[in-house]
Amino acid sequence: MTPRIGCNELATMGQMNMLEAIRDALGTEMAADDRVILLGQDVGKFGGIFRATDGLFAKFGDKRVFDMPLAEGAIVGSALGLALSGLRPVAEIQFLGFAQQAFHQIVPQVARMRYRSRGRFAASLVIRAPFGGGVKTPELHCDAIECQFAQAQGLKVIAPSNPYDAKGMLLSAIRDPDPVLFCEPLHGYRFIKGEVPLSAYTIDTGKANVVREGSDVTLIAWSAAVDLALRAADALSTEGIRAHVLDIRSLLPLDVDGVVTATEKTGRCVIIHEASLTAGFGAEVAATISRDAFYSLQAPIERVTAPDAPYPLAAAEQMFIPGVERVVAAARRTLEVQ
Amino acid sequence: MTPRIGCNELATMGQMNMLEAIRDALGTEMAADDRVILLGQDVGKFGGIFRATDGLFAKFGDKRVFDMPLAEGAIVGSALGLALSGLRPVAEIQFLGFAQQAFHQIVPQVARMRYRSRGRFAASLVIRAPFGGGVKTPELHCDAIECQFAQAQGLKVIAPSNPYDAKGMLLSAIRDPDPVLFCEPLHGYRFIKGEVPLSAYTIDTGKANVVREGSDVTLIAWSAAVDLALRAADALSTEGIRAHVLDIRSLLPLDVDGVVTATEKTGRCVIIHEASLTAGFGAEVAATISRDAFYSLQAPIERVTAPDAPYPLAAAEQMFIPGVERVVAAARRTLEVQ
Amino acid sequence: MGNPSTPQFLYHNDPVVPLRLLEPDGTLAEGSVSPMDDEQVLRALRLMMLSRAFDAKGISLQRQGRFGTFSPVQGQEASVVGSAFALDPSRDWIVPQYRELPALLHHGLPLENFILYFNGHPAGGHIPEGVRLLPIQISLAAQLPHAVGLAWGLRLQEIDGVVLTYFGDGASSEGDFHEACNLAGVVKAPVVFFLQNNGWAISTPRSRQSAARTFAERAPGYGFDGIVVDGNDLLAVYAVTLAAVERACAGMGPTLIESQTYRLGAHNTADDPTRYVSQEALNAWSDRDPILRVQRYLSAHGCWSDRTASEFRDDISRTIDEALATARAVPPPTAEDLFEHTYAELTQRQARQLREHAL
Amino acid sequence: MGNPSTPQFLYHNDPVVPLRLLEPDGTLAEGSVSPMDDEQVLRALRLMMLSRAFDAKGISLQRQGRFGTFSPVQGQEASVVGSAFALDPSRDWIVPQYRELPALLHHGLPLENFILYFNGHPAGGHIPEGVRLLPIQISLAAQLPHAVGLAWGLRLQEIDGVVLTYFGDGASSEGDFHEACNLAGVVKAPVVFFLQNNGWAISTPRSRQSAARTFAERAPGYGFDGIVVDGNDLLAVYAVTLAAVERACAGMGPTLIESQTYRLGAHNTADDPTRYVSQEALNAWSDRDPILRVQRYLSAHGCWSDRTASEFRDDISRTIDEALATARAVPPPTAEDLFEHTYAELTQRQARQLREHAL
Ligand SMILES: Cc1ncc(C[n+]2csc(CCOP(=O)(O)OP(=O)(O)O)c2C)c(N)n1
Ligand SMILES: Cc1ncc(C[n+]2csc(CCOP(=O)(O)OP(=O)(O)O)c2C)c(N)n1
Ligand SMILES: [Mg+2]
Ligand SMILES: [Mg+2]
Repeated sequence: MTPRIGCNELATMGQMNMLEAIRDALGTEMAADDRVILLGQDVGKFGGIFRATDGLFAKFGDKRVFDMPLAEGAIVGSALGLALSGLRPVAEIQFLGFAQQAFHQIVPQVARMRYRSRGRFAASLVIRAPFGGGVKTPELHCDAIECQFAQAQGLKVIAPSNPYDAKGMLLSAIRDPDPVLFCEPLHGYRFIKGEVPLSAYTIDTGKANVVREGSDVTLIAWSAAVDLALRAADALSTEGIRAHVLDIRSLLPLDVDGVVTATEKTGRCVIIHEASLTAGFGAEVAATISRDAFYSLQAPIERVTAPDAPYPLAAAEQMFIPGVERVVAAARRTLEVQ
Repeated sequence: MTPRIGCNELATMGQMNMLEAIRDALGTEMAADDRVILLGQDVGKFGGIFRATDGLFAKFGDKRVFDMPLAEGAIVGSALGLALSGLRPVAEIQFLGFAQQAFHQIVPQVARMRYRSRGRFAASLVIRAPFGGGVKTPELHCDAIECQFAQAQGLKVIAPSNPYDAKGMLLSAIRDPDPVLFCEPLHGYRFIKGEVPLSAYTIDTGKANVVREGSDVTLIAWSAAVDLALRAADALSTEGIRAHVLDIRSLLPLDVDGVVTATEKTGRCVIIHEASLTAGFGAEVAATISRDAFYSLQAPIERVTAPDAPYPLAAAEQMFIPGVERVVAAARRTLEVQ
Repeated sequence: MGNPSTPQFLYHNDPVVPLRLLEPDGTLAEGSVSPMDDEQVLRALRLMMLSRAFDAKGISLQRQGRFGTFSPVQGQEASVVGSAFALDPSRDWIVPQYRELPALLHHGLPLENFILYFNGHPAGGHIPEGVRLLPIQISLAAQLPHAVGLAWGLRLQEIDGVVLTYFGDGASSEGDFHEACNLAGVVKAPVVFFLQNNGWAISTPRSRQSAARTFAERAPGYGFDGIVVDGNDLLAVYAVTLAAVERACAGMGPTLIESQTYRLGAHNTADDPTRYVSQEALNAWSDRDPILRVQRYLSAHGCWSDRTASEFRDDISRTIDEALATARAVPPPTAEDLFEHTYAELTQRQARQLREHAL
Repeated sequence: MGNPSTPQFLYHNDPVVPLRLLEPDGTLAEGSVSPMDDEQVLRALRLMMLSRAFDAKGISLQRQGRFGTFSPVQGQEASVVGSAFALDPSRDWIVPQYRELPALLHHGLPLENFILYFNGHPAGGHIPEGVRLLPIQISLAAQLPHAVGLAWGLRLQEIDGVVLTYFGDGASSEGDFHEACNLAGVVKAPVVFFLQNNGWAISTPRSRQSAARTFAERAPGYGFDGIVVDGNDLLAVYAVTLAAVERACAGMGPTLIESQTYRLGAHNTADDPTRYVSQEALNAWSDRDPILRVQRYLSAHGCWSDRTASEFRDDISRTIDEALATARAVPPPTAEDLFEHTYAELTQRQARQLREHAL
């Protein structure tokens, strides 16, 4: 669970949204470790199209922050080379949908360098990319394709849900000897806010996090869907239903024990994600439960997801994105079973 | 179930391995429809590195069969353009692992053309690619990454397990108005043989196929893993265990009803695939069952897969690929539960 | 085209000096003859002005929350319109990026479709039957192999037609550019690669995009010709594109045209270019405004007056208002719209999800 | 290098005639001076012969099922060895494709590692600490952006060193080639793109790979120089590569070298080239055998005799046999090998799977 913060720590805390927490993490680690460099499209003077790197070019200069030619494959592929030279690159891909242009560099190259070289070379780098809908972006800017990378053994795929986690997980990711795909919730960039320590801290990115305790039904999510789960938990509580909410934080590797424990708590499970149903990462979570927590299950495992279709243009997106009512309805269904 | 073949049909049948069945389908459809063209690396005079297109260049000439420059993105992307011009391209990618080079063309482009244009344009094309291990190929030639494409709504992802299906499903795929990723089992190219009608026939690619009837435990697989499931079923039968074997044939779209019916038959399920466990397509199958066939389940859903690691170099592959013993052990585990 | 302004292709020409027929002051360059007659130029000008007016309208509607994010053409009107005019909409195809509104209109796309698209209405993706246009491409450079395949397919089937594809200086850095050009050279596809070098990819300047002196110099590496043209010169763009189209029709294969122009406005309506574009650069390029240049040219011919200008303006604003009204009348998207056209038919799961959605 | 054979880079040179210093008959081209002394040439020759001998041994072992599929170097020895000799293994890096065995050996890879790799033993992937070499790359052209990043990273950290990356005519068609070259030009990375144009990509001939007259002509499109060299000429390859390395060291950025050579054998031991390579082509290129050429050159200097030849042969076969024996002595892979080095530490799932495997 996100640590409670004592009174004496408050002076060292700031109210931040996700973007600010990410920027704070980048600035903190760049100041602490001069091997850390940033590269991506428009990350320099412009500060990134979402301003995630705002001010860092001014502060750290053109030997630490690099605007790149428009080629995602080269951003990721050169980041791998930069890592091998001894630097700690943090690459930004403007939208996760465009990481597909670098798929052949991420999955069979970055993820495998350690394995291929039997440990001689580590691809210690971070690829940051926002994903998810709800902010009326153009086509392909919103696709929740995080699961397409979840078969890439050797890569870590993590997705923070709140500013506290965003900063801590990003610091952990930059220090991680293994490559990390750091998926940021586009929707939460400005909307999700919270208290964040101003100093450096890390979070064990591989551990799922109980963000709300409950005993009736377990809601499992990551990234922006955690916020949805929490809102659904609020709604359920007005009906006297206490939802247990688990933020898995990491898709790859998956904290199997964390998922099993959270499921066993209630025996009823709703998994929530922004991607379409078929072959979304909810499938892996459900499959894991259906074996490793089978005997605790009291009801079918529900998945509340986008429908099986491409992400639509903006005027239709509110129909597409899973909402509180659907989560609540699914939770109720699991409870109808005796 | 694969149709039984009557005596009077035998004259029109041939014994073929997977490769021969595929080649036969290509030749059959090229003769029947002059819009059908082939493109890929070394598919011309050379007949493809596995000889899948052997003789077709000689027969149909250099206006129907094209050796392409070494660029998977351009093979797939130009196939889309060729389809829009009115042709029916069948593109070969030498190994599914290299389809990752074309990921950005397959997933956000080919799969979406119909949707993006609101039905004005159809990407009626087939991408053929072998995958899977067991034949001591170099790195990246063996990776079972079929599930990485299974989120691409708009694309069909199908994977035949035997020569009869290979021919019929490939003919269906070429005639399909929607784009099809046709995944061929490398291991089965020469080893898996069967009777194949010499005439043209199609198979409803979206329907799962019961390849063996049984009542004790359901084995679910696709592609080369079906052969493994059948061998495991043989082994189980010596212990008096009757396995029901389902070949899902199609990952996207998934025949949910077929999976549910097959599960309900026995209430015990083992899913088998060549990919690693985490986020393999077995997860989707298990998740589907854990909701839609939940009440019939008598035991945890087992997945028998490769371990969570990259595909190893050839000398270690036999330890990596799931074998009969592991399937049998998993089936037994499901039966230990009362 | 047998006139003194026949474009010279790269092998024979200094690759760095862009071809120009019309000087910024509206006079013809020395020794040049216009490749368009005045009536054509007037029609082109109307389209350029329509584009400029639509940019202004769209930006103002967007500020009021009544229109989505879109990328204005401002500054690039000669580049887009000159190239589109060299095509025959009943024979040739356009494969666009996203910043080419007037070309799409000229080729047959109803303005209301464009409005619907940037308003995020699914119906906006539709391209009417018979209009030889692929959908707007958001994934940069991904359209280039499609253009090559389409052109090659036409050639294989002996269908007349050339494919012109638009893309930016930024998009030219993607691997798809290379793979598409190389394939086009090998199969001699009748395709025109029309690279709009507008100086920027969002905030990334041309100088950071490539160390090449010109993008056109890449063409020999694919076995065909490249040429640099003044992209703010309607006549030069038209002439160069027409020559490339004729070469393609004659079986001479692809051409890479680098149209050197300048994005006078923001990258899109979400962008704030004052963060990275200097006022000097803007001023320098504003002096080379492509619309003014054409108006000066026509004035000198006696074909442009305050009266024509105000007639044009009225006509254009009527056109835009009508399209906006038509778009506004389209009913909002439904749950069916979410699923339809994913496949030719709904899948089992989609049918079920649609039923659940309807509940 | 201030001698008359200093390579001329493309901007100043006919891009189509490859640079040659040593004629096929072993005499120096008119006006040329050798950039290597005889002792260097002898060492290079030994490596070329070792490579040729290893090809033969590997093919024969493979036929007996005692060795995996691999890609022989036969015909390309001058290209591979000449370029590798221009590097300083204690300073420079090699980023290979898969057909460069003698370069890897020269750079410090033990032959037994190479044998283990193509025998499919996981341990074969290991590169000893201190050897400046990335793993063999199976995914064509994917190594090129790595090479650029590595070179750029050295420069950023002011570490001396140049990165030379090998790739084929086939690989040059991949988007990664373009993206890597373009980035290298922008950041002026100290990298040498060494393109081995051996006429084939499996069965696909050079003519079908690109319509470009030469691949070297692509360099200006990235803002740097390209040059074509006779890839069967050890001295020319060495001279050109050394010049490129020196330019990179001097901060002048990347160079694209097209080494025109020929694959005399099969693509790999699973391939049957008689299906697509004509006997005439083979004969023509056999006359230009790179090893014979060097032997003729050394003979004329009195540095090569039947005795040296037989000493070399004995020494080489001893080297190969020892490496084979060392490789054979490595214990077979274990279940641990399946999981180890996926991540720095085993994941929960991996630990569980390993336990189950051990049962
Ligand atoms: C593959 C891909 N990467 C990144 C983006 C995000 N993006 C949208 S427009 C743009 C700049 C495009 O520059 P250019 O190609 O020069 O076209 P222009 O906007 O100048 O017309 C970027 C990086 C994208 N749409 N697609
Ligand atoms: C991305 C990718 N696509 C396809 C292949 C299959 N393949 C292996 S070698 C080869 C030909 C390579 O030709 P070239 O780059 O000229 O190198 P050469 O073998 O001639 O040394 C192909 C197509 C591959 N290894 N990687
Ligand atoms: Mg631009
Ligand atoms: Mg080659």
